Amino acid sequence: MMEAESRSFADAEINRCLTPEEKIQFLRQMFRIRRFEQTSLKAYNAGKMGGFLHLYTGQESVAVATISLLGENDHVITAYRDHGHALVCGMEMGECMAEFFGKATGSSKGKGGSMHLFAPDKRYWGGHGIVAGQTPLGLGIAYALKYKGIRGCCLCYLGDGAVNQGVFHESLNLASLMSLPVIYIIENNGYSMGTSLARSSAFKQMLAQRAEGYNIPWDHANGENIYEMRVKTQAAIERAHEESRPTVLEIATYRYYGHSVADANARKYRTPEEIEHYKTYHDPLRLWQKRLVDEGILTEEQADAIDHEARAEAEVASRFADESPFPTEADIFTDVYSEVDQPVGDGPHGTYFFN
Amino acid sequence: MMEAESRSFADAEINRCLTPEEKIQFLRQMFRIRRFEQTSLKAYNAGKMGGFLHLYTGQESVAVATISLLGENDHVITAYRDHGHALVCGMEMGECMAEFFGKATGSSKGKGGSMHLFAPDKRYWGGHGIVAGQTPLGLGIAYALKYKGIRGCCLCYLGDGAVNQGVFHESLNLASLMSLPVIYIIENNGYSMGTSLARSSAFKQMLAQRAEGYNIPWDHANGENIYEMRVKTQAAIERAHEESRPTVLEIATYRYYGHSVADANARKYRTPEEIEHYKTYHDPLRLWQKRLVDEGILTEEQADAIDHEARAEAEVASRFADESPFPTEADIFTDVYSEVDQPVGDGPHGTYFFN
Amino acid sequence: MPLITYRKALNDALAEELLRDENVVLLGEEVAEYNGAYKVTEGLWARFGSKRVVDTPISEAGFVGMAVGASMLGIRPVVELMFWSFSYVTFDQIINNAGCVRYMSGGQIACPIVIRGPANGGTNVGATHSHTPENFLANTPGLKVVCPATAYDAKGLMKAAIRDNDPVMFMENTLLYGEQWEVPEEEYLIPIGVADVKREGTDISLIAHGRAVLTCLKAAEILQAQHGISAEVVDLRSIRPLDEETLLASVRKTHRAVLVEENKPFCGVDAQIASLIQEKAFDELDAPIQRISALDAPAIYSPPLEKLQLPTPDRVVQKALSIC
Amino acid sequence: MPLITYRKALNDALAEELLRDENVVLLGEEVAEYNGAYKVTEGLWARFGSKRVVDTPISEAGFVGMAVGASMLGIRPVVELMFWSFSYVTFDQIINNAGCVRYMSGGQIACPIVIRGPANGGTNVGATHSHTPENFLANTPGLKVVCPATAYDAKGLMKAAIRDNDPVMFMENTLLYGEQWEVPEEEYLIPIGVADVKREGTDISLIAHGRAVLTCLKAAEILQAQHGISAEVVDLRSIRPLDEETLLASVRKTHRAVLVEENKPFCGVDAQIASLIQEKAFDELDAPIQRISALDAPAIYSPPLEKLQLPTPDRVVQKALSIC
Ligand SMILES: Cc1ncc(C[n+]2csc(CCOP(=O)(O)OP(=O)(O)O)c2C)c(N)n1
Ligand SMILES: Cc1ncc(C[n+]2csc(CCOP(=O)(O)OP(=O)(O)O)c2C)c(N)n1
Ligand SMILES: [Mg+2]
Ligand SMILES: [Mg+2]
Repeated sequence: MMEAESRSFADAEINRCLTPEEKIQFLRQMFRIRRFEQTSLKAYNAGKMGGFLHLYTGQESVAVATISLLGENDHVITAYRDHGHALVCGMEMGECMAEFFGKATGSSKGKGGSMHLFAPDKRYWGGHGIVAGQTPLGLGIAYALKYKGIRGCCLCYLGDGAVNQGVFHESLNLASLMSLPVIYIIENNGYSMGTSLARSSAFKQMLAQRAEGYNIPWDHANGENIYEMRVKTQAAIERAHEESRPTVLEIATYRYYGHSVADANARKYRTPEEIEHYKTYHDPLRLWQKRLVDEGILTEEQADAIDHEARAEAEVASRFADESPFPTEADIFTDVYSEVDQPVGDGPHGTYFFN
Repeated sequence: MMEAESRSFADAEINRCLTPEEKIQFLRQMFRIRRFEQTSLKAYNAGKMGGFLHLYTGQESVAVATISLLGENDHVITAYRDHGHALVCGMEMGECMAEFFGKATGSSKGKGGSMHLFAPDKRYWGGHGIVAGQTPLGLGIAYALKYKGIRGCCLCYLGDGAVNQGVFHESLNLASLMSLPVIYIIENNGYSMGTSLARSSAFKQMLAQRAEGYNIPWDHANGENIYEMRVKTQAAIERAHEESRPTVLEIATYRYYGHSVADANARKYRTPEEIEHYKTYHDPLRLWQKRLVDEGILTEEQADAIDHEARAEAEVASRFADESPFPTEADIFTDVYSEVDQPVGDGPHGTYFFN
Repeated sequence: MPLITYRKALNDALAEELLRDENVVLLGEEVAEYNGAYKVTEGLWARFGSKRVVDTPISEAGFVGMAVGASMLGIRPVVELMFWSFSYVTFDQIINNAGCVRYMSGGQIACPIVIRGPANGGTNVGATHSHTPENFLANTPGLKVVCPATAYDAKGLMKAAIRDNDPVMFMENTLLYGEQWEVPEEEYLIPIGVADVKREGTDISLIAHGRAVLTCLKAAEILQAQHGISAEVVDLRSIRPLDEETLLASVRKTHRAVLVEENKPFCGVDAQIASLIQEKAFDELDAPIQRISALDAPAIYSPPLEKLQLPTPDRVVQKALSIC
Repeated sequence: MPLITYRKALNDALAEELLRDENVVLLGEEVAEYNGAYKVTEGLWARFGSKRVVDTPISEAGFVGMAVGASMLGIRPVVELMFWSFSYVTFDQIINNAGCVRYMSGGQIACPIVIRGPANGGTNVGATHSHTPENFLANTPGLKVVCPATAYDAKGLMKAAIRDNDPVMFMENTLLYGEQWEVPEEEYLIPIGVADVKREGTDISLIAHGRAVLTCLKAAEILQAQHGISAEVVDLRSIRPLDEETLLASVRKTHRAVLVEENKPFCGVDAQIASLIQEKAFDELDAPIQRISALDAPAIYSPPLEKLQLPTPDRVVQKALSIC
């Protein structure tokens, strides 16, 4: 990127109005995601949890920058690589870690697991395991906002592999046709599991361009650059708020770990050099920290302190999760039907479960 | 369309090489489709068949022009509005009409109905009732050709409403990524059931442009103009044969009847004037007939004779269908499993049917 | 009580609920300006306007998912599938998103959606358009499934479904849309999970859902008139939740059961009912439970053959006689 | 005989068939360069190259449909679904295109496709990733469904499936991939539609498919050792076609049956088996047929709870004791 262009993002109104504390908060959020995930990885390796664990490490800046712009009527939904979005939306490390551990104190009472973090009270709608399955849900959130006459929008995240699910295209057509305030953010980390972008997707310049066929504005941003992402996301949010129109925004980013912690091939489909190169030259955390130091609003020592706090918070979360109880066998049958959990009138009628 | 442009299509090599008899054959095919359908409509109204009957009347030129270019390794697949493609591919009126009547002599032995005409021996693969469900099948036919090293292609037809099914987009990505010789022909007749194009699809210039997002060449043609369709289809076929690359070709056309014969609203969502206007000024049959007369290769009398033959052929087909027997109750259970119909070795083993 | 069609009963239910709750919205292909492919939504667009009655493109996965998403925020979408057969292009959205979101969020999210449309064979539209997935959907904990057999039930159950806080799969039948039944003018609801004894009898229980209930009623007439057999007809109405008590009570009284459905037999709804009865009323059974389902092949197109493929009163009578 | 894993048995079957018939092609997400998400296709891309072992994008409806289309022209695709749970995004292609094309074309078109992948819970991947749709698929006339429980069966059935001219839905289990069994070195095939008595017994029949067979074998040991009960274990192996004779013969011998499956109970495979047995061996039954299925809720994530959700040897023993 050109030096000048980069400067102009920093100088944009939406970034100029940031207070030093807000900028430091971005760093803090990135540290919190990273340390939370490191702690969870340790716990995974210690057998404290099962199944999948899709680390967001390397992509933290995307959730931090894009969600930083949301107001009280703006919503978020994402896929299974959801830890970053969950924390930035305001979920506590403890409830998330307890969910990973399958504990009753988890955000979904241990029923969802790491792919399914939800906090509707924070306008965070998950955490979805089926690739692109969340894309029409995000549309539906935007639909509900418009239906209710609320000036808001929904940020709906998906991966570079997810763009090849048909339901995403159906969603794009519906979004444009019905003029819904949904913003699809493609977090293009270059790979869907072990498949590189070039091997999974046909496109001209970039994936987001597919939006053009639906008459939807699209743009792209560099995921290392918080200022740039904020500028481009803000444009999309304004389009959503002012015109109730959708946007597709593609953000170039990178994940350091394998697809999930269980990805045995993590170091096979990408060269170690490629990964090291990213960590060394493109780490969003490191870059933002350096920028804040350069801007003179943070010292290295202060940054370290923030890092320490994040580590400590993650440790506490891990202990909380560890010490929490598992659900009981009876809990298997709650949260299936609202009518069973919260009977209305003289209900429920009939048999609901068939063992 | 500009006079000059229109002339240039007529002058294109692919059209200049047409013999008068070939040109007359196009007219004959259009008459055959139209008279076949009129006869089937009469039979439908007389209660000779059930379910749906999706008339192709008004669109005949599209099947005739595009299929006219196919060689012995080129294949065809379409949706439920399949009578035209079936006849042009060489199916007999009798087997088709008998299929409509649900007779044992029908092309599918009365098991498929009008939406499901098949003639694999003529490289015609149906006839598919689920909107856009045929689009990955067409891709698969192209895949098989490439796999076997055969220089051929597959024309896969779909409607303007069908472009909004996700599986079509998945197919486009696969077609481009795997470089498959499939040609998607969007027969844009302006309506999907009662919904106009503008109410079903968001797009910039036209539907075919969605191909761009997958780096697939696309084009459009006027469905009234056989010469133009042949030129543009030929380009796509060459691309498929020479480069094994897909194309999306959108063809503007119009259907005179309702969505199906059972469409009670056929005259509600379109004004009678709109329909009359098409019939009067844009009827492909009439236009082609006039052109042949203008070109001096056909007289009105000869055209009438062709029409008469077509009517007579349809009548014979109708009588054949009428006089044919229905399948028997036992026939319900054949053609479900090949292993039951044509046991291999000491099979079949176990129970296949559970009544 | 006025006689109204099954179609009109549904239409009235939708209109009443649209009027009652501004969060109710109808969505689907051709439901608005076209008045519905089968006219179930006739007049509603004209009456309630484009905000409340919404046409969609042919994108079932997209608009069902959209409706699920909207329901999470408190909208109460009633989504028409032109045919339930088309549910297979949106199966993931139904099972994973509508069916699992409450569970996976630990009860934080409700999904008060109704998905409705016809699910039946018998109209010569061929194999791809004649699916009856009530068994698939009822297999799925988190979903409710109802299959009304009469106009009365259709109206009361539709109103209950729209007010229900769980996702309800509502299965209608094109062959019933034009049939008439008595339906009261005053408002009523029918709770989901309550079966209905449509005819009392003492000798044998005919247990059915959807249109097969009417087939059983006809068979019961024949059994009475020609064979002096008193058949009880139990209409499940709701597949999940299931009113086990009512159907078991019937079997305990008659000691014989024939289960009738238009579903395909293998793992059809009646496989479950048979399994249940033999387990819970084993000692009450004087004969094996018999089943009649659609003949076990894809739906044939040929009109006269297709009639044979679905259960007929005659087949029910024969089966009943075989165990009486 | 060498001991090999279930995974290796599948891998060998695929390799042998790739070698035997050049029309066999493997397709799916990560099956080639990545060697398969669960390593079932390990080494095959390196050995057979990019024409025969093909990576696809995450477009299940697209590539399953593509494979169905290719099969119509005589290609024999073996398509991996990374999880059978993802079949719900391609359900229409499976049921309507693979399942109905032969019928709707009046037998003119064959669809010799195999769709394979794991279909099981028990690995803490949550509700959306733990579906077991063998009952849905076996409900569909036109489709075949097999669920091998051992490496031996997996290999023989996979080879038969690939040579089969009908669409075969092949359901594996991630919990079994690493388990070992004896598998002969010489070539063999196991015909689809033949059940296997995995353990002979005289007092009670335990009937199961897939991993539940192993649960039954453990339960049978306990029943023998601790209760002196001789349990026969019948492995269905193939759900459709179904070897009724073998399972009925077992019940006629033991007069008692417990059906065990990891499917959800409502309209699960065992609903059909129970329905069948009570109909065809009514007088042979000394007690109601009992069923054990997955506990009837979406698959819970919590690892210790999920273990309880699937059938355990202990639950099988308790159920058996309740009717012995
Ligand atoms: C429909 C479906 N198919 C396949 C999978 C398995 N799967 C989970 S994530 C994934 C890769 C997705 O890649 P991408 O969209 O780029 O997101 P990223 O993991 O890079 O964040 C795959 C194949 C799934 N969960 N759902
Ligand atoms: C998945 C699916 N949804 C809905 C339908 C019902 N349906 C059949 S044809 C049709 C309209 C299709 O319009 P278009 O693609 O423009 O083709 P045309 O009928 O104009 O030839 C609809 C909604 C269906 N068959 N399949
Ligand atoms: Mg990615
Ligand atoms: Mg159209």
